[in-house]
Amino acid sequence: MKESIGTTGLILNDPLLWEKGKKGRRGFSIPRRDVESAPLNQDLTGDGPDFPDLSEVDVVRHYTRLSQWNFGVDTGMYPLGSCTMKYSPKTNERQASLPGFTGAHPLMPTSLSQGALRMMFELEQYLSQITGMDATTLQPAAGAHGEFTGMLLIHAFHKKQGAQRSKIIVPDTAHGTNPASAALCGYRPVAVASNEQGILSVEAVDEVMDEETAGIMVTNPNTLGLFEENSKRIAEIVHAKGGLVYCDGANMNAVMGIVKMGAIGVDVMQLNLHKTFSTPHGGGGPGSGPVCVRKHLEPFLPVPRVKDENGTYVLDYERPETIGKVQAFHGAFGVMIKAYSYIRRMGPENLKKASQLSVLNANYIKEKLKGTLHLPYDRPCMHECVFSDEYQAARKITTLDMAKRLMDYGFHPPTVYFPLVVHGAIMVEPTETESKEDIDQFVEAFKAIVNEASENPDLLHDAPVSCKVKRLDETTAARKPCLAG
Amino acid sequence: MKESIGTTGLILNDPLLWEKGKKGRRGFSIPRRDVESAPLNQDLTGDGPDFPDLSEVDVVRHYTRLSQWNFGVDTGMYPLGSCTMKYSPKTNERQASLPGFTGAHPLMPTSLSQGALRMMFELEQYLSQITGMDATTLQPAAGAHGEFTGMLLIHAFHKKQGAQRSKIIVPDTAHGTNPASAALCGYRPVAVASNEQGILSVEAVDEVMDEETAGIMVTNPNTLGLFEENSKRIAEIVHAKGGLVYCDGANMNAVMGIVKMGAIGVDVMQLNLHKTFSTPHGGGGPGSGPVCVRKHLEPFLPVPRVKDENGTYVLDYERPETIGKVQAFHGAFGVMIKAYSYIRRMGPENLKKASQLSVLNANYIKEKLKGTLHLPYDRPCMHECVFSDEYQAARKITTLDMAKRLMDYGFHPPTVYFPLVVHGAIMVEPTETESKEDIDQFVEAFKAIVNEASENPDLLHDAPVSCKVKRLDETTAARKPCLAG
Amino acid sequence: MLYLPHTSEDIASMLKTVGVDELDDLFSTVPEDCRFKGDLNLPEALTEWELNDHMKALSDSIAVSPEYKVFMGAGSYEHFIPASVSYLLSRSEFVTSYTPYQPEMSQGTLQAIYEYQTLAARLMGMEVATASHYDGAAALAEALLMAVRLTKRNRVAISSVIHPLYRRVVQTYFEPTGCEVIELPYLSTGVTDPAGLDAADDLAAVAIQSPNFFGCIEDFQAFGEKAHDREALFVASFTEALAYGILKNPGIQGADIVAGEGQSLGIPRSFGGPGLGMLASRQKFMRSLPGRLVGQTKDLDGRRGFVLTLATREQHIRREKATSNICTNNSLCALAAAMYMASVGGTGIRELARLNYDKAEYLKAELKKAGFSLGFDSPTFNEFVVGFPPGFKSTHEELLKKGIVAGLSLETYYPELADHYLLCVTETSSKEDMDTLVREVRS
Amino acid sequence: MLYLPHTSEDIASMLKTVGVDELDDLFSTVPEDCRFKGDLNLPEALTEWELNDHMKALSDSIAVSPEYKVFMGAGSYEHFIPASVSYLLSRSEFVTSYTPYQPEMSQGTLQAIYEYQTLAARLMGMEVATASHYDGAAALAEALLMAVRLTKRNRVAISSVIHPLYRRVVQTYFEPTGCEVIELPYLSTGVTDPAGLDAADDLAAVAIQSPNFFGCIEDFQAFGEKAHDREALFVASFTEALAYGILKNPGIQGADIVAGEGQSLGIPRSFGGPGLGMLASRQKFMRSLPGRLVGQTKDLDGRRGFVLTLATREQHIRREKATSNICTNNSLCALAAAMYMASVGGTGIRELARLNYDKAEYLKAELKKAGFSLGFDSPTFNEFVVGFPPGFKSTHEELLKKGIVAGLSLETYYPELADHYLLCVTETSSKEDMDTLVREVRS
Ligand SMILES: Cc1ncc(COP(=O)(O)O)c(C=O)c1O
Ligand SMILES: Cc1ncc(COP(=O)(O)O)c(C=O)c1O
Repeated sequence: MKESIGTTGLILNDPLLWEKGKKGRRGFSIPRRDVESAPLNQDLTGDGPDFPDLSEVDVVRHYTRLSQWNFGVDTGMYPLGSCTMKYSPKTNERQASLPGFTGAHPLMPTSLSQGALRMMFELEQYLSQITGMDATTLQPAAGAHGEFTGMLLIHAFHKKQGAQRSKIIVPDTAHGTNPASAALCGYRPVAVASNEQGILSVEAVDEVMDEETAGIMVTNPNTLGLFEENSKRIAEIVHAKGGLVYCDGANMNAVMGIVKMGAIGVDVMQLNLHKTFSTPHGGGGPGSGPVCVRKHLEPFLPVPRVKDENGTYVLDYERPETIGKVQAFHGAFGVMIKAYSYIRRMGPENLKKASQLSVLNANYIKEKLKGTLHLPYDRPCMHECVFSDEYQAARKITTLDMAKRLMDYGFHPPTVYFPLVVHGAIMVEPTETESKEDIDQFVEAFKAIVNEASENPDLLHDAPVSCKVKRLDETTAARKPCLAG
Repeated sequence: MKESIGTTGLILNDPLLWEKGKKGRRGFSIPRRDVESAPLNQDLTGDGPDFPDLSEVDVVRHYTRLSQWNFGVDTGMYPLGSCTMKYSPKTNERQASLPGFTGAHPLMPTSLSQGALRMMFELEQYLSQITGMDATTLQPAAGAHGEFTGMLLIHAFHKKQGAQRSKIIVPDTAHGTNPASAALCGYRPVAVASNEQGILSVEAVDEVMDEETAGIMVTNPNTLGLFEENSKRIAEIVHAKGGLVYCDGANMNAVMGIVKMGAIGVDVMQLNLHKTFSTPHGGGGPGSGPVCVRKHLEPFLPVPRVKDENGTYVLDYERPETIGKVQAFHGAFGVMIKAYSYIRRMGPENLKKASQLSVLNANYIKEKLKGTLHLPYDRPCMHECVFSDEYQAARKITTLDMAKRLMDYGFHPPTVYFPLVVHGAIMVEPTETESKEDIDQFVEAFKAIVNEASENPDLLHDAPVSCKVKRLDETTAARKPCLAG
Repeated sequence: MLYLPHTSEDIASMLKTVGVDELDDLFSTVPEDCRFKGDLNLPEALTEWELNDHMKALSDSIAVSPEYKVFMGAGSYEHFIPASVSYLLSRSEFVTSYTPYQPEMSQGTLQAIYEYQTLAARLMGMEVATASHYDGAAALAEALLMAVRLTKRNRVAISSVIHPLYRRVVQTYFEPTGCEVIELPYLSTGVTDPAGLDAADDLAAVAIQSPNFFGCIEDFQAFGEKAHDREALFVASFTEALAYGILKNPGIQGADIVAGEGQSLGIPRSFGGPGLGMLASRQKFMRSLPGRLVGQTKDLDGRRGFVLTLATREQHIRREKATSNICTNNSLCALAAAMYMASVGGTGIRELARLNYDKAEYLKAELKKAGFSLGFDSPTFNEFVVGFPPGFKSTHEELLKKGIVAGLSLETYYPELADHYLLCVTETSSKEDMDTLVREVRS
Repeated sequence: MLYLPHTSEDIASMLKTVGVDELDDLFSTVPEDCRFKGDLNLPEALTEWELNDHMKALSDSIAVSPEYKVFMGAGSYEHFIPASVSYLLSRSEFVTSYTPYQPEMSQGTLQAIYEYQTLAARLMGMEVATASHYDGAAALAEALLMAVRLTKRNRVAISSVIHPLYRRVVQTYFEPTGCEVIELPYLSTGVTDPAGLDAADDLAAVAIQSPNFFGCIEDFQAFGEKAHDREALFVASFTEALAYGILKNPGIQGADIVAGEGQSLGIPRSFGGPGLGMLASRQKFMRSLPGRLVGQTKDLDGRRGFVLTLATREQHIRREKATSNICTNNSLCALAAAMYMASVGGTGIRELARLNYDKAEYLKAELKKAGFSLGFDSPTFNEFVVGFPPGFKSTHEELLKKGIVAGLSLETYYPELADHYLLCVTETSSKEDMDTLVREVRS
């Protein structure tokens, strides 16, 4: 292969903040004092926090250096499965930084916040349209928060039906947040195994579904990157027993304009704006996890609801059946702006195209690497494909070794060891914003690494060697936690 | 010494722009076409430039990666002598990006550009005040451009006096731009040597000054970082013979609020806003080189002049004696905003403090390193100090070797081999924005390098080893120039 | 399309590799009856320039300072944010990275969050702070659930002068758990009535906010002791993190868990989100904390490095047995807060907090002079309640037209407090603005 | 102070090391009679927040789009700049670095400028482009001086429809050189009169701008041939770089040297500067070029790398014998142009240029329909001259009040063209804006 894109260069160390600085320095311009100091009861006051004093240049250099120890989508390919690390258009950032948006107070009279409310109202409509659902709330802060909100809606629904239910069906391929969100809402998750094709069988669900079961949580496409082909039949079964169907929509990037979840039996679902709708991940957040529902769940949505009263937007708190609130204010407004901008820039055709290309990229990688890596489910995939380290295991090379070695080649590793149903899983989600050349380079790199695995396994065991640090001791970190300096 | 701050980390290679991309890609949103295409004579049209087609993500990754191959003041200490690499406050950038400033058209009716004109008017006043001169033009684009403008003013002055002059005195310590600027204006630079103290002697100037000589160009403080102690006497001599005194004010950072050039015989001088007034260097520019003059040269200043007509600002083109224009419009307005912001944030006390601390930092380094490195002029210095490689020469270690090795320690090297009067010069200008800790680290690093020079000289000959590339072959580059791909 | 790099040749050759003819054929595993045949009913694509105009129009329609003088806090505070913080926060290595699952490639985020945890813990006076939560309200709810887990009791008492919207979130989180949430009434002085606790027994936690929703400073110490007498955990909450720049922090007053909102620390208000849920606890409760934690460790060469740790608390390992379902948090907001705290510094935050206090006291005094009565007489930080004469509502609306927002009406949240308004003053309100406000409300 | 990191302890201990007692003592080498004793008479320091307010007020007082519809170019053009370019250009590794004297540490700037040189050369159709100059006018002046050096002749002929301010700069640069600058008159068609050259002999260079100041497209080819017949160098100039996205470039039309302004390529107008002086020549003149050049080379390991090269032309080596005095150039503007050219791409720049042309043609046609006469009938790109009825000046002023700038009055520059205005239309002017303009000027 041609020269690896991964190499090394000069970067600078920087100590911890409190190992820098000197008392009396300033990195902040203290506003002019135009009032006198007022008496303040000393019993109420403390010493103030023990923060270091730094100059602006200290702070700027510190974070400039730290940033150079990081890798982002803007640096290179980041095929982290299930995370949809697509490129975030820079125009999103520009829009989100407009003074009216950043300065808006959430409790201002609605007459003074029309632009904000209109954006939210329209975004709700777009998301309902894309999912084929009837109504959307933007309040949840992330995917898991959306799941929890969805569980609360289901809970409220059954409560209204008069009989609360105790269980919820969750496939073994589900993301950890699914059972956790269900549990947070008091439900006991009942695991069902996916079949040899990696999807849910009608029978498996039929077996466990009963009147004690509030419903099912299906991730579709699922975490093996496969479409749940039986979802419609499964929904019928669940509905027949009075249950509801929750769809984890974190993987919606595969099927925009191709599948409307509302049309295949889904009653409630969340979207991850920080995945499908290009809002950047910010090193772990903030995200936004809107929840879309069918009519029968709309009365339970969190308050306030944005309403259009012939041209003026108002906030409606008077919703007797609402579950209440899951965040203090309206949700991650700053994130919504970016998703809204993305949808407006893309338009309907490009959103569908994005899904098609994300699926094309994943299938292309699947075909290119399937000889090199073991492919547990050799079927057409959606937006991601899952390999395993089975071929390499013999040589004591693990998924982790290959992942770490990828760093030296200049790529962020895929998601590893998830989903749990695949031993040593390597979950690759390229997203549509990776070009063929970038993907070809990734494939070449992976092949080169698999060669190294047989010819020079230590290259993998010692990897990464290019990063600022070598492999880190996570065991000690957990055994003797040092969580603050 | 404790761990060097220089280390290595993962960075990514990236090919040349035209080695990337594919025809048909887009990194630019083509505006909607709301008019029909009009006929266009094919004889006038060409094929259009052979540019690559790239997507936005291609472009973003390209420049994100390139940026990581670079080192700036925000990365670390950049003690490049004579360049005043001080930290540029981030608020400067914020102000310069305000829509009214970035969007302003230079030929708009003045009534619609009041804010821009006011800023320029006030900045001219501030600079006149700081230099002790009577009037300032902001039009020159950089220091050298300011020197040239100054030469033109002197030329116009003598022309008006009725007798043109052919020579100009330029000390051997002068920056290369000085003789070049003089020559560009048709003057023959007459070099005078600085004395054993590194400054101009009254005698030396007295000897060469005559009625054929238009004046003298003095850099004060000079490029050895020394104050020209005889400048006042020298000015008298030059004036006595009808000459004018030009001061290269590139080193004004040493004496703000301490010396007013107008009071020590200077008739005309330039300032480098991109040095003294904290505007960033942008990898080589843009800069801004305002020229400040005494009353007798004001009539010759470039047009237009900004005037305050009781509260409204106007542009005056009617200046019969003007030299004309040195740039099409008003100069580097975008740079001026940053200098203006800096002066307003600093205020008079902090500007003086900045000069004092820049001199303190330089003298501190001089004292700390003078045992380690040869110090040709062991006298109190101003904002910078000049060492040489004399002590190391014996071991075949050159200034260049030490400079390159500094990179591995995480520092940008000082200016090397300038000024020419010092063989193997190492010219260190820390500026006031470096803290004592940073300077101490720099000193330690230099000492460690000098140790390596005796114990393991190859570490220096092979340096740098941490950067993306090793030492580059500059000879071949010049012998077989490849200036475009 | 700028964000879709594939040329038609790319697509053709990739389809060939995959072995299908058309993009549609990629979806063969999607049953016919699951396929959506129509076109999405969405507005057609805008150019970047049309979007700029559209968004500018939306943004311009929103009332913000400096055009508007907004004397309203109530959980969302206007504070100055240095240009340096905004710039640094925009660096794409921070913005476009994911949760740092691969530490060797994410040391920037990891060290920065470790530093955030440390500064946050110091601000709250606690031993351990998490990497961030969604917002202050969600953090409070999670803190109370944590207390329920720790004490195995299922009743919590929360002050009625905790932010009403926070209480609403707590109610929502608790609804399905079967746990009981009792509310402690407030006294005429504007602080929580300790007597409210006397009856209550078998409590998992007692939650108090200070400064409370009325801006009044509560006696954490006293409530902490009362809670501990009942073997309940004491949960301290806050909406204005800057207050602890000068006030006693929750930790030294006996808090077991602290949960609040960090928006004041360098995060723009942006219509209420994203904010920063801050959550901290005593060391001994560390392993029961919900959410991510960054810990210090060493690499193979013994160099200091940082990793996500104690993952066994989390959903991706423990699934339904996890301490929380949280995965994505508000990392970039925590980073902003760290940058802000580093910029303000220990000396600066005291000065800044004091300035907030002094300005609020100034407005209080001026309003009193002008003949208005304060709703409560307990000491406050930068927010306080004013009791305006009946019918002030119309004046309030008049002022809106003049670009002045004279606080938040409390009637919606506390019907008994008709004509009472919650006013906020930060370092961003000048004396001049305050004098104008007083002049205007007087007339 | 934020930008002065020294604490008083730092200062004390450093003074000790230096061996003086006070900061003032550091200036012992400054003679008493050179010392300034007073305080600088400057406004007192503003806080960052006061500065924000102050600068916003200044900025708000300036008339810009979208509030104003500015149909004015004349060397400063409004073009859309992608958010991606603005972001990338703000990265501090680019912004806060110096001229890349130390290549190993500056490969980012160096490769980027090498790429700029390449794309710039391709745009102009030349073999070598410099790393940048101050602005188009200074670049033109340097180009003519270069021609004088190369030909050892001291007369240059420049078109009278080269931008008047550029000619002014050329005059200024030439004043002390003793070289003669003759101006070529223009024809009633709006282009330069070739006949003007017949008399002129012993010319170092002939300089023509296309599109010229009237927006008219000149016949470079013809002037190139005429220049070469006289063994003079042909210098092509431009103010609107975007034109070559669709028009024949100067290179294929025989230019020896090309000098112009690159502001259109992703650089905001910012009241006329900083702009981008673009300068290019044939390979054979390479060593006579003024200004910096980046060249490709290899490192010790044979890897490709870039360095500043041919420094022997420059002042820091050659001093008074240098090809120019330039040192600091407009590097960051060249970087912006490179990012812009890379973003627009080969396909895009053709489309974009065509759109500029078509929109200008639309406005032309509408104005004709409305009964106005065009000043000249030569083909144009995105600027053209309109002859308005006498007394249009007052209408023009009326329109300013309505936020419409109906072009630039030519009378100041060409007294014979009273009531003639130079109008400009780029991709930023919508049909709607143009229709409004026509409606308004008609009434
Ligand atoms: C399939 C799936 N579901 C749910 C989630 C949780 O989303 P979030 O991290 O936004 O809470 C994720 C995120 O990793 C996911 O991949
Ligand atoms: C002493 C001195 N004079 C003049 C100059 C030229 O200034 P500029 O690079 O802005 O043209 C410099 C810049 O290096 C300098 O150091």
